Amino acid sequence: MNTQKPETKDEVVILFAGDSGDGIQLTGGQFTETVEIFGNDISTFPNFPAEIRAPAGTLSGVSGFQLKFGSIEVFTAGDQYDVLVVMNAAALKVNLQNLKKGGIIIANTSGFDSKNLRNAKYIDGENPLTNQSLDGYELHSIDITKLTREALKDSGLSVKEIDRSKNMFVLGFIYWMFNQSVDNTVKNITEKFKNKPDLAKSNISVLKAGYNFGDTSETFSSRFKVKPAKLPKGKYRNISGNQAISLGLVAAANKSNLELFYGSYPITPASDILHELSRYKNLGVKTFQAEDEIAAIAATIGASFGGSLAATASSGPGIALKGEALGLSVILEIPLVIVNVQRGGPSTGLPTKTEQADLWQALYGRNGEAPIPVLAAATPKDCFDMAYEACRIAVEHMTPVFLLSDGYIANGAEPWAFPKSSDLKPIEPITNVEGMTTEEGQLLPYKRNKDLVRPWIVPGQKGFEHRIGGLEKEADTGNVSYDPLNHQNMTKTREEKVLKIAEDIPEQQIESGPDSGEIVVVGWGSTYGAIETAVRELNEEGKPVSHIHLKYIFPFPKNLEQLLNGFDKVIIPEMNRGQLSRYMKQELEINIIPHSKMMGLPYHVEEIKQLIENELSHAKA
Amino acid sequence: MNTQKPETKDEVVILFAGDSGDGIQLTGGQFTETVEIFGNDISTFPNFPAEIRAPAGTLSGVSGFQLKFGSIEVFTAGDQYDVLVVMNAAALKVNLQNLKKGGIIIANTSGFDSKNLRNAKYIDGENPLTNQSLDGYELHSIDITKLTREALKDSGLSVKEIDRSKNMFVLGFIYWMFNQSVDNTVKNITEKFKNKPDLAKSNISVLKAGYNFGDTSETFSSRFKVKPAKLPKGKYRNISGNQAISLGLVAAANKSNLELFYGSYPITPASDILHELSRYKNLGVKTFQAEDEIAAIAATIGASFGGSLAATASSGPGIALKGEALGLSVILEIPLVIVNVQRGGPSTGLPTKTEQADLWQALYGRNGEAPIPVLAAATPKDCFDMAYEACRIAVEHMTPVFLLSDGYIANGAEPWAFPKSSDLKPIEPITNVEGMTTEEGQLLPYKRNKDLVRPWIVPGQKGFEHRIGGLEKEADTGNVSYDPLNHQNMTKTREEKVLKIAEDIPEQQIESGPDSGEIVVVGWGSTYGAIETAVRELNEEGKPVSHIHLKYIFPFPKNLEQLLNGFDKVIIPEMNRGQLSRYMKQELEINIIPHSKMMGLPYHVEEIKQLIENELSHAKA
Amino acid sequence: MQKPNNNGNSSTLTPKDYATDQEVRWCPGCGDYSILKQVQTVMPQLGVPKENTVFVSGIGCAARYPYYMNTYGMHSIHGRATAIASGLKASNPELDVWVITGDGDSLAIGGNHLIHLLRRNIDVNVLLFNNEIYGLTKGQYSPTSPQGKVSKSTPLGSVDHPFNPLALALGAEATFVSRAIDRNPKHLRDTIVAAHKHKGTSLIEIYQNCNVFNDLAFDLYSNKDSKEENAIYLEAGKPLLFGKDQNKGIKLDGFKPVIVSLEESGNSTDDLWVHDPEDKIKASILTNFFDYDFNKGDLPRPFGVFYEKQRDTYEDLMKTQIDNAVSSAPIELDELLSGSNHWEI
Amino acid sequence: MQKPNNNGNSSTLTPKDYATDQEVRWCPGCGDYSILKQVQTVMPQLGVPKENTVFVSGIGCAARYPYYMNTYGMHSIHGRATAIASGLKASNPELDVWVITGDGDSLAIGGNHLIHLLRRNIDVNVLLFNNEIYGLTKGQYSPTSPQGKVSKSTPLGSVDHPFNPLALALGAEATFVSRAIDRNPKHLRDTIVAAHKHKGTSLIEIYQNCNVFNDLAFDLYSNKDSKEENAIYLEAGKPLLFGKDQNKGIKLDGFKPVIVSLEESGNSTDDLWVHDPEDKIKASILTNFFDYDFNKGDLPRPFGVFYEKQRDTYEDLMKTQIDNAVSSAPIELDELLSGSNHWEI
Ligand SMILES: Cc1ncc(C[n+]2csc(CCOP(=O)(O)OP(=O)(O)O)c2C)c(N)n1
Ligand SMILES: Cc1ncc(C[n+]2csc(CCOP(=O)(O)OP(=O)(O)O)c2C)c(N)n1
Ligand code: SF4
Ligand code: SF4
Ligand SMILES: [Mg+2]
Ligand SMILES: [Mg+2]
Repeated sequence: MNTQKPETKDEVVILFAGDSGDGIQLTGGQFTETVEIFGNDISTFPNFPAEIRAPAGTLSGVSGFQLKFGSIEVFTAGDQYDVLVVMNAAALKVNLQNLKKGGIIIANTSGFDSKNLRNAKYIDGENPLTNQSLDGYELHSIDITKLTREALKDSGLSVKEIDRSKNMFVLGFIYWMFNQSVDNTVKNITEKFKNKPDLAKSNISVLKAGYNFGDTSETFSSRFKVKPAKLPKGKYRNISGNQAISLGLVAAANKSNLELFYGSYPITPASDILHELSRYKNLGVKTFQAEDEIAAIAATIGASFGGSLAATASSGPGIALKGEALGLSVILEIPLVIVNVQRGGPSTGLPTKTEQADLWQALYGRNGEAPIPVLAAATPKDCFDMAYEACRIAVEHMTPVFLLSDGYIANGAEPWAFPKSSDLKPIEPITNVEGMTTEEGQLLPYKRNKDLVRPWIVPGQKGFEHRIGGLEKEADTGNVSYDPLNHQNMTKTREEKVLKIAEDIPEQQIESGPDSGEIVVVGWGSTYGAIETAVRELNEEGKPVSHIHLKYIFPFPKNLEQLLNGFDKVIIPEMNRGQLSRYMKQELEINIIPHSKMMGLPYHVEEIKQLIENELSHAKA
Repeated sequence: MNTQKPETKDEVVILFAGDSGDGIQLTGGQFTETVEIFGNDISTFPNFPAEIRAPAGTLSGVSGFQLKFGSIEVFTAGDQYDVLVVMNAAALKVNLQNLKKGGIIIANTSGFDSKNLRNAKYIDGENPLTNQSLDGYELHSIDITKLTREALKDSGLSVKEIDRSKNMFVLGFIYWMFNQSVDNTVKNITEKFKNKPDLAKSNISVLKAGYNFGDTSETFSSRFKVKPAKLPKGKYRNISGNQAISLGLVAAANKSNLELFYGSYPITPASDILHELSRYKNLGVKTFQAEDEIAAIAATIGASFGGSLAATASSGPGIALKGEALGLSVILEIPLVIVNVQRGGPSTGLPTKTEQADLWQALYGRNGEAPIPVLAAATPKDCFDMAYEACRIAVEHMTPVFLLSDGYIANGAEPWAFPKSSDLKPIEPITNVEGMTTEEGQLLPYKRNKDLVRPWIVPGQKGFEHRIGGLEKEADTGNVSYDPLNHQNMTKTREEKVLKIAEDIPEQQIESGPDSGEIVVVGWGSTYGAIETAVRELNEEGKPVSHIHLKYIFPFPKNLEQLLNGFDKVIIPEMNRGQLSRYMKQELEINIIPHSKMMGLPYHVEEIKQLIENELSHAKA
Repeated sequence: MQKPNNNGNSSTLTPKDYATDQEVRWCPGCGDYSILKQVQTVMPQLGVPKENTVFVSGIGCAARYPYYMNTYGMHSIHGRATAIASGLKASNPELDVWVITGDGDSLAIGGNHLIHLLRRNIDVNVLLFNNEIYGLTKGQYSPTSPQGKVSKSTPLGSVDHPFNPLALALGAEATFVSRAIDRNPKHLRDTIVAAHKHKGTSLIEIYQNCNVFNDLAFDLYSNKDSKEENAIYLEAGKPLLFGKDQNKGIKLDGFKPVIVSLEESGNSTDDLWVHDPEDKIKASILTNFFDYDFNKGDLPRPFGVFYEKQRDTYEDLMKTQIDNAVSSAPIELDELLSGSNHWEI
Repeated sequence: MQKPNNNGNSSTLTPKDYATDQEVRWCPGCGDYSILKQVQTVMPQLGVPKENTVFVSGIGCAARYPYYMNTYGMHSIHGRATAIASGLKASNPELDVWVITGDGDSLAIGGNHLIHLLRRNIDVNVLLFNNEIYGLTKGQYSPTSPQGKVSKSTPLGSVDHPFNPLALALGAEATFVSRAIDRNPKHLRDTIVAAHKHKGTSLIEIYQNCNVFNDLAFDLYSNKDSKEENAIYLEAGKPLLFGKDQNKGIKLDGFKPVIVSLEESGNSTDDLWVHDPEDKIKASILTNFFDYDFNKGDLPRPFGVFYEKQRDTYEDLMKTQIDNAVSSAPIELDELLSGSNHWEI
């Protein structure tokens, strides 16, 4: 019996890595759930290989699941790992560079046989587990395969089936290491294999074997305990960005009393929204898997005309195809939500990596003057709020609305204090058609309310028959018009309608730091976590800097300019070549210091800190 | 015999207007040719109705052809007409507002019968030709229909056939009025009806009847004579913007020793490029009418990979569809020319009207960081130079290149001192593959020259087999790479490659006015004429302002910033909501005064003058 | 959101009620006028309240159509009317949805959405105005123009082999495939009524004369001197007869259709091919009538319903799936928000 | 610009010469491996210099293919390979152009370009890897998935009626329509050779097993226990035979294909349907084999060349037109620039 006292830590970063076939994502997901229920705050970052299933054991086939969990608020999945779990040599080779100095390695020795070493391109079959090259780390080699087989030798299962459960061994062992209980996972396994009690039994016994192995072996020098985080009281669940977007759409439809119609064509990393929503048929959600992205948005335009809350999502290349139809939705003035879960570009680019380089596309990627509001979600759980907001603005302002997310927050997960439906802001479709006819009885489908919003007159209403279309239309009547002054006015009106949305969104907040001062870091989208952590840490170090995070990019919150004027320098780090920076430059008179990271990876906290400190020291110099 | 002495004028603006069926465009075209050959400088502006053939006599069916010709250099088709020729009541109704005070109206009285008056929505059939409402003008009512019928009563032609030649009567009459000879048109008619001598004869006799009518009737108070313009000596021809683009592409293919492949899907106002190029089969030009705009650009990408000089053209909505494929051409780094003949937007918008609102789309309308050089043509004849330049840059820098034109210059025409082919800049494809392999013999299709340009390795070359694609590629080898640093480098390299084009384009010139001073008007595209005229006129009035016209928008000419810094204020008038203004704001530190006109119509010289004078007086205040 | 209901009835309406106040802006003489008129004429008979009727079009001359129908309507973008109509009908199956499209709109840029609509069998009625030309853009050849067509974009004649729209539709799993012509108003009206009756996507290819850019393209089938010999009208259960006084018929020689003269002895109506719109193979033979090249004159061009088959519609299956899910696993929004695995802090 | 020439010959090449140094990254067990291998195997026999061969693909698992062929190649964007290949071949007809595409790539997003390629009859070879699923995006149903398919995006089963790709191709005026399967390498090789020989667009639908997301979709036709009873191989001029020891045949009862047992007396090979790939109607019946629902078991799935017809290719007609124009109305650039109507000042 190992009686070591667990070491208490504020937060721990752990990476599970192995072949896609090793059940890495499942292991990570289970562990996440367990520590969440225990009360830790978490942030996760699954990292898939580009291929569906690259050959076993190769470098390109390594799948990873990174998790940071802590007793303090956690905003990112962490820059460097405390613990690295590797199922084979390739997983070690790829990930070692980000293991903290002196960090822990847990390695499955049977993943380091000569074939594995060759696949991982270790020269001449040199085995890192035995050649002292890992001396700087705390290495724990375990023959997980063998132990698993042994645990199940009497189970009657085939070797192939047995090997498939070796991830349970790892999971059990890690539970032990972090002082967590196996109970939640036991419960999940039992449920999952309801109809296959044999499989349930064997998986549970391997899980426990792993836990027990930790408990009984004597190899380990440290055992961690991470205390529950001081999250505000409340009910929590785990949620990823794509799930949150899906729920946001469903909630908005529900609160506005509309049917949700979702038209989409699969594309990484947006497809999960389609998968998620297709499971909500029992809430009346209609999902339409279209033949391409153009058909997807066209179908949603039809559905919107038909009175549904209509949404579509894609990623960069698919959004590029929607440009023409977006213009139609602008001139029709109908509600529509377009989600772009961004990935690395240009073209097919880096389809499984994250990036923020489609901001310009959202702002400008159409012919003619076709203004569309642009929102951006900051974290996985924020995706819920922003999807809900996108719907609210679309419906109440009769306009298409862009929502930007990206691969990092779409796949990443965090605990979410989910709202009660009754607490959600009401959404009120503009369906009042009173006063929409002239005294002579002519219908005026483009007559506007004080916000310049026209009514949504859904087919089926007797006496309100009318035609809409992509040609310029006469004010009020909506009839086709080639009149020069009318075109000028309509162009302005469509723009002003969108600008007026600034009256209907929250004022810009400062996330952290003082209200004014020398430096503010302005971010948008998934850089939230890295910036917030960096700014908080610097504030704790007594370096006053602030963090402003934009969720409403077009139009800007009314008070933004004034807020920014309180700072001497505005640092804008983006995972692109400076798109927000340039856009802000054209809108506001401020001193911008752009920073660009184009690596298909999120910012590290350290990078942001460095960036800020550079500017601080410049100031001193 | 009328012996009036012709009045000499510097320039005259004349508008021919009538039903599409009245042969207005033909009449305008003939007149243009004649005055050009005479030596006048001209500028034309055909204005088609939105419908193919709206019902005869209706307001929406009015077709117009506006022409300004002069003995001084002419830059626009003019703001207001000196002479308005109307074939029916609707044509008068629509165009009267732009006739100069005291201007001349020539009206075909049989186009003002009660049906015509009703169609033109004259209240209660009030006839403007007889009700004194035109008292402020010089009105000349002629029963052109009757006179034409009479001229041909012995021709044996049917009434329908006879009526079709009444435009010849008008033309003859106008020749008389402007002291021009009918000879060129007689020659053209003879040629056109080579095989129908009867028709030739009758058309010529009506033409002469028109001329003679002027000569013999005594109604006319004024007869104009416009002296030849002092254009530089040389050989001239008439050319429209779309023709000029076509010729530019053909010339570039010829000079670079490449075959021209043009893939396109028809769309107003770009289709004429397809029509024009499809007539050059005898020069080996391949035109591919694709099933849509995506297929059009895809086919050109294929053709470019296959070693052709490949180009595609469309207008806004069609360009929107090409966004995804444009990204591919950026990452492939292959030569491609994309022409956008802009029209009124958003969506289908005002398809037969002009606008400049697709600049942002050209700069930003793609996913990811996908920089594409953007050029813009200023006048019809400039379309030749800029199309040639677009090809040169595409081929010598291995990049897609955008060329922006618009409906105004695409359909407008002017005299062009066409070049000799031997005077055209050489174009040299980067096909040298020496040094493109490592010592081990590995091919390096993405190895770059000093301008960061990779070679164009066309299939068919033994030993140079390689694969290219839309995924991010490793530097030099072009193999697929997910490496973070490589992505960052490749992104930067693609950007720098485009920025380096600034080294290979002419420095920015000042069109008119002093090199520095209080005010410069910066334009791009088809606003050239209006701005240049306004600036010259103001300079003549002793008000020093300057005109800079951008033909290279991305990247900017190297010296642009420095030039602009010489002025206190930069006025930027655009037929959009300020797209160049905002783009310049993000690039340069200058004091910009944007101005927007969104009426589907070109700027008037007076508007630009007003704009400048407002600023001048502000300065004084 | 207010939902339409189909309980109303339109029997008191007249064709005039379907006209709008917008000036009709096609060229004088254009075949589109007749088609507009025939649709307006049959509308009141269809038993659908006017307010539940929606016309969706793309871009083209034909596509201006919705402006002239006093129903709900959308003049959308080029080629996408079929996709827009798919979303409209799937989201709101109570509506009676019509698509108006041209040969370019539906077979060039919109080809993909058309074939996907057909396979999904969404219950909309597609009126494909085929004038074998791009009218609105002033005369380029289209995917239905015959090879060799001289047009604005093909001064030396086109080199493209054209589509056979009805063959394409059959290949795309269409459940209602038919052809009519602007100049035979009665038959056009009947075909529209039959198409509307069909539950599932119905396609009518309507030969439409563009008298400005492609005049007389279908003259053979509308000119009174030639139409009897060159057009054959299909009726279910009836033998294939045509010609002056119906003096000719079509017989199948194996798979090969042959013209027989009923005036010659030995030939009887009993030997003729009897039209069976449920037979897909025979429908294919019919669609291919203009491919056969006979020594003794070409086969006449068939008009009428080539093929009709009942198959579940997309929107019905979707609705059933949703209804079942709602009743078998009902769930409230709050349950969804909390998920199955939440905890309290 | 240097132009390829086809005088070289490739007889000295071996399949290995067509492999690249890139690691093949499909899932272990994926049907794509076999297809890659068969193509590499036949390449040296085709008589085309390696440097004149180009593989163009869209996006999908299948579409990674060009990286593994040591020829020229382009891995383009989703759905557009057919359009890119069209431009490539039309601009440079000397090249031997192949398109690699999946069922999503060619029939979902790329449906329109595929049918337009087929009607134009540009001489490229299309290998359509049909695994009835979207592999690369991890398992959504595709336009060829059977109705009711449970997939990532259809947890309760899809409601879409699928395309029949070969029927669609016939409807789109294809001139070479065939089917093969990853697990019958010899037949696949033969089909590839036949497709390559055809001048004009040739389409091979290749049933390909996606063992990760749609395992065993075509097991019936590849499993040794079932394949003899469920797959039938077509050979021109030969009767339609299948079953263990070729003991069954297909006969046409009117237009209806019927299975007959040759072991029963009274049935002879002479009565059987003899395969004639030039007969389009018979080809349609063959493509529809999976639509027929017989009481006594379904019809076997046909493999082989369903249909082949000679028709001028787009690029040949284009070239002829240009050659004629060049020789009948030659013109120099300077003449073009000056136009026919210029003047001097
Ligand atoms: C995206 C886009 N591409 C091209 C066009 C130009 N355009 C409008 S209608 C049309 C074709 C019209 O032909 P068809 O569909 O046969 O209709 P018709 O005018 O003959 O009735 C084209 C090419 C457009 N409006 N939008
Ligand atoms: C414009 C665009 N839309 C969507 C995608 C995502 N995507 C890539 S491949 C694919 C479908 C793959 O299916 P299939 O063509 O059958 O190929 P397979 O992977 O099954 O071989 C999709 C939807 C994309 N890359 N680009
Ligand atoms: S161009 Fe042709 S199709 Fe269009 S309205 Fe005129 S006649 Fe009709
Ligand atoms: S996902 Fe399927 S199709 Fe794709 S590589 Fe894997 S097995 Fe093959
Ligand atoms: Mg047409
Ligand atoms: Mg597939």
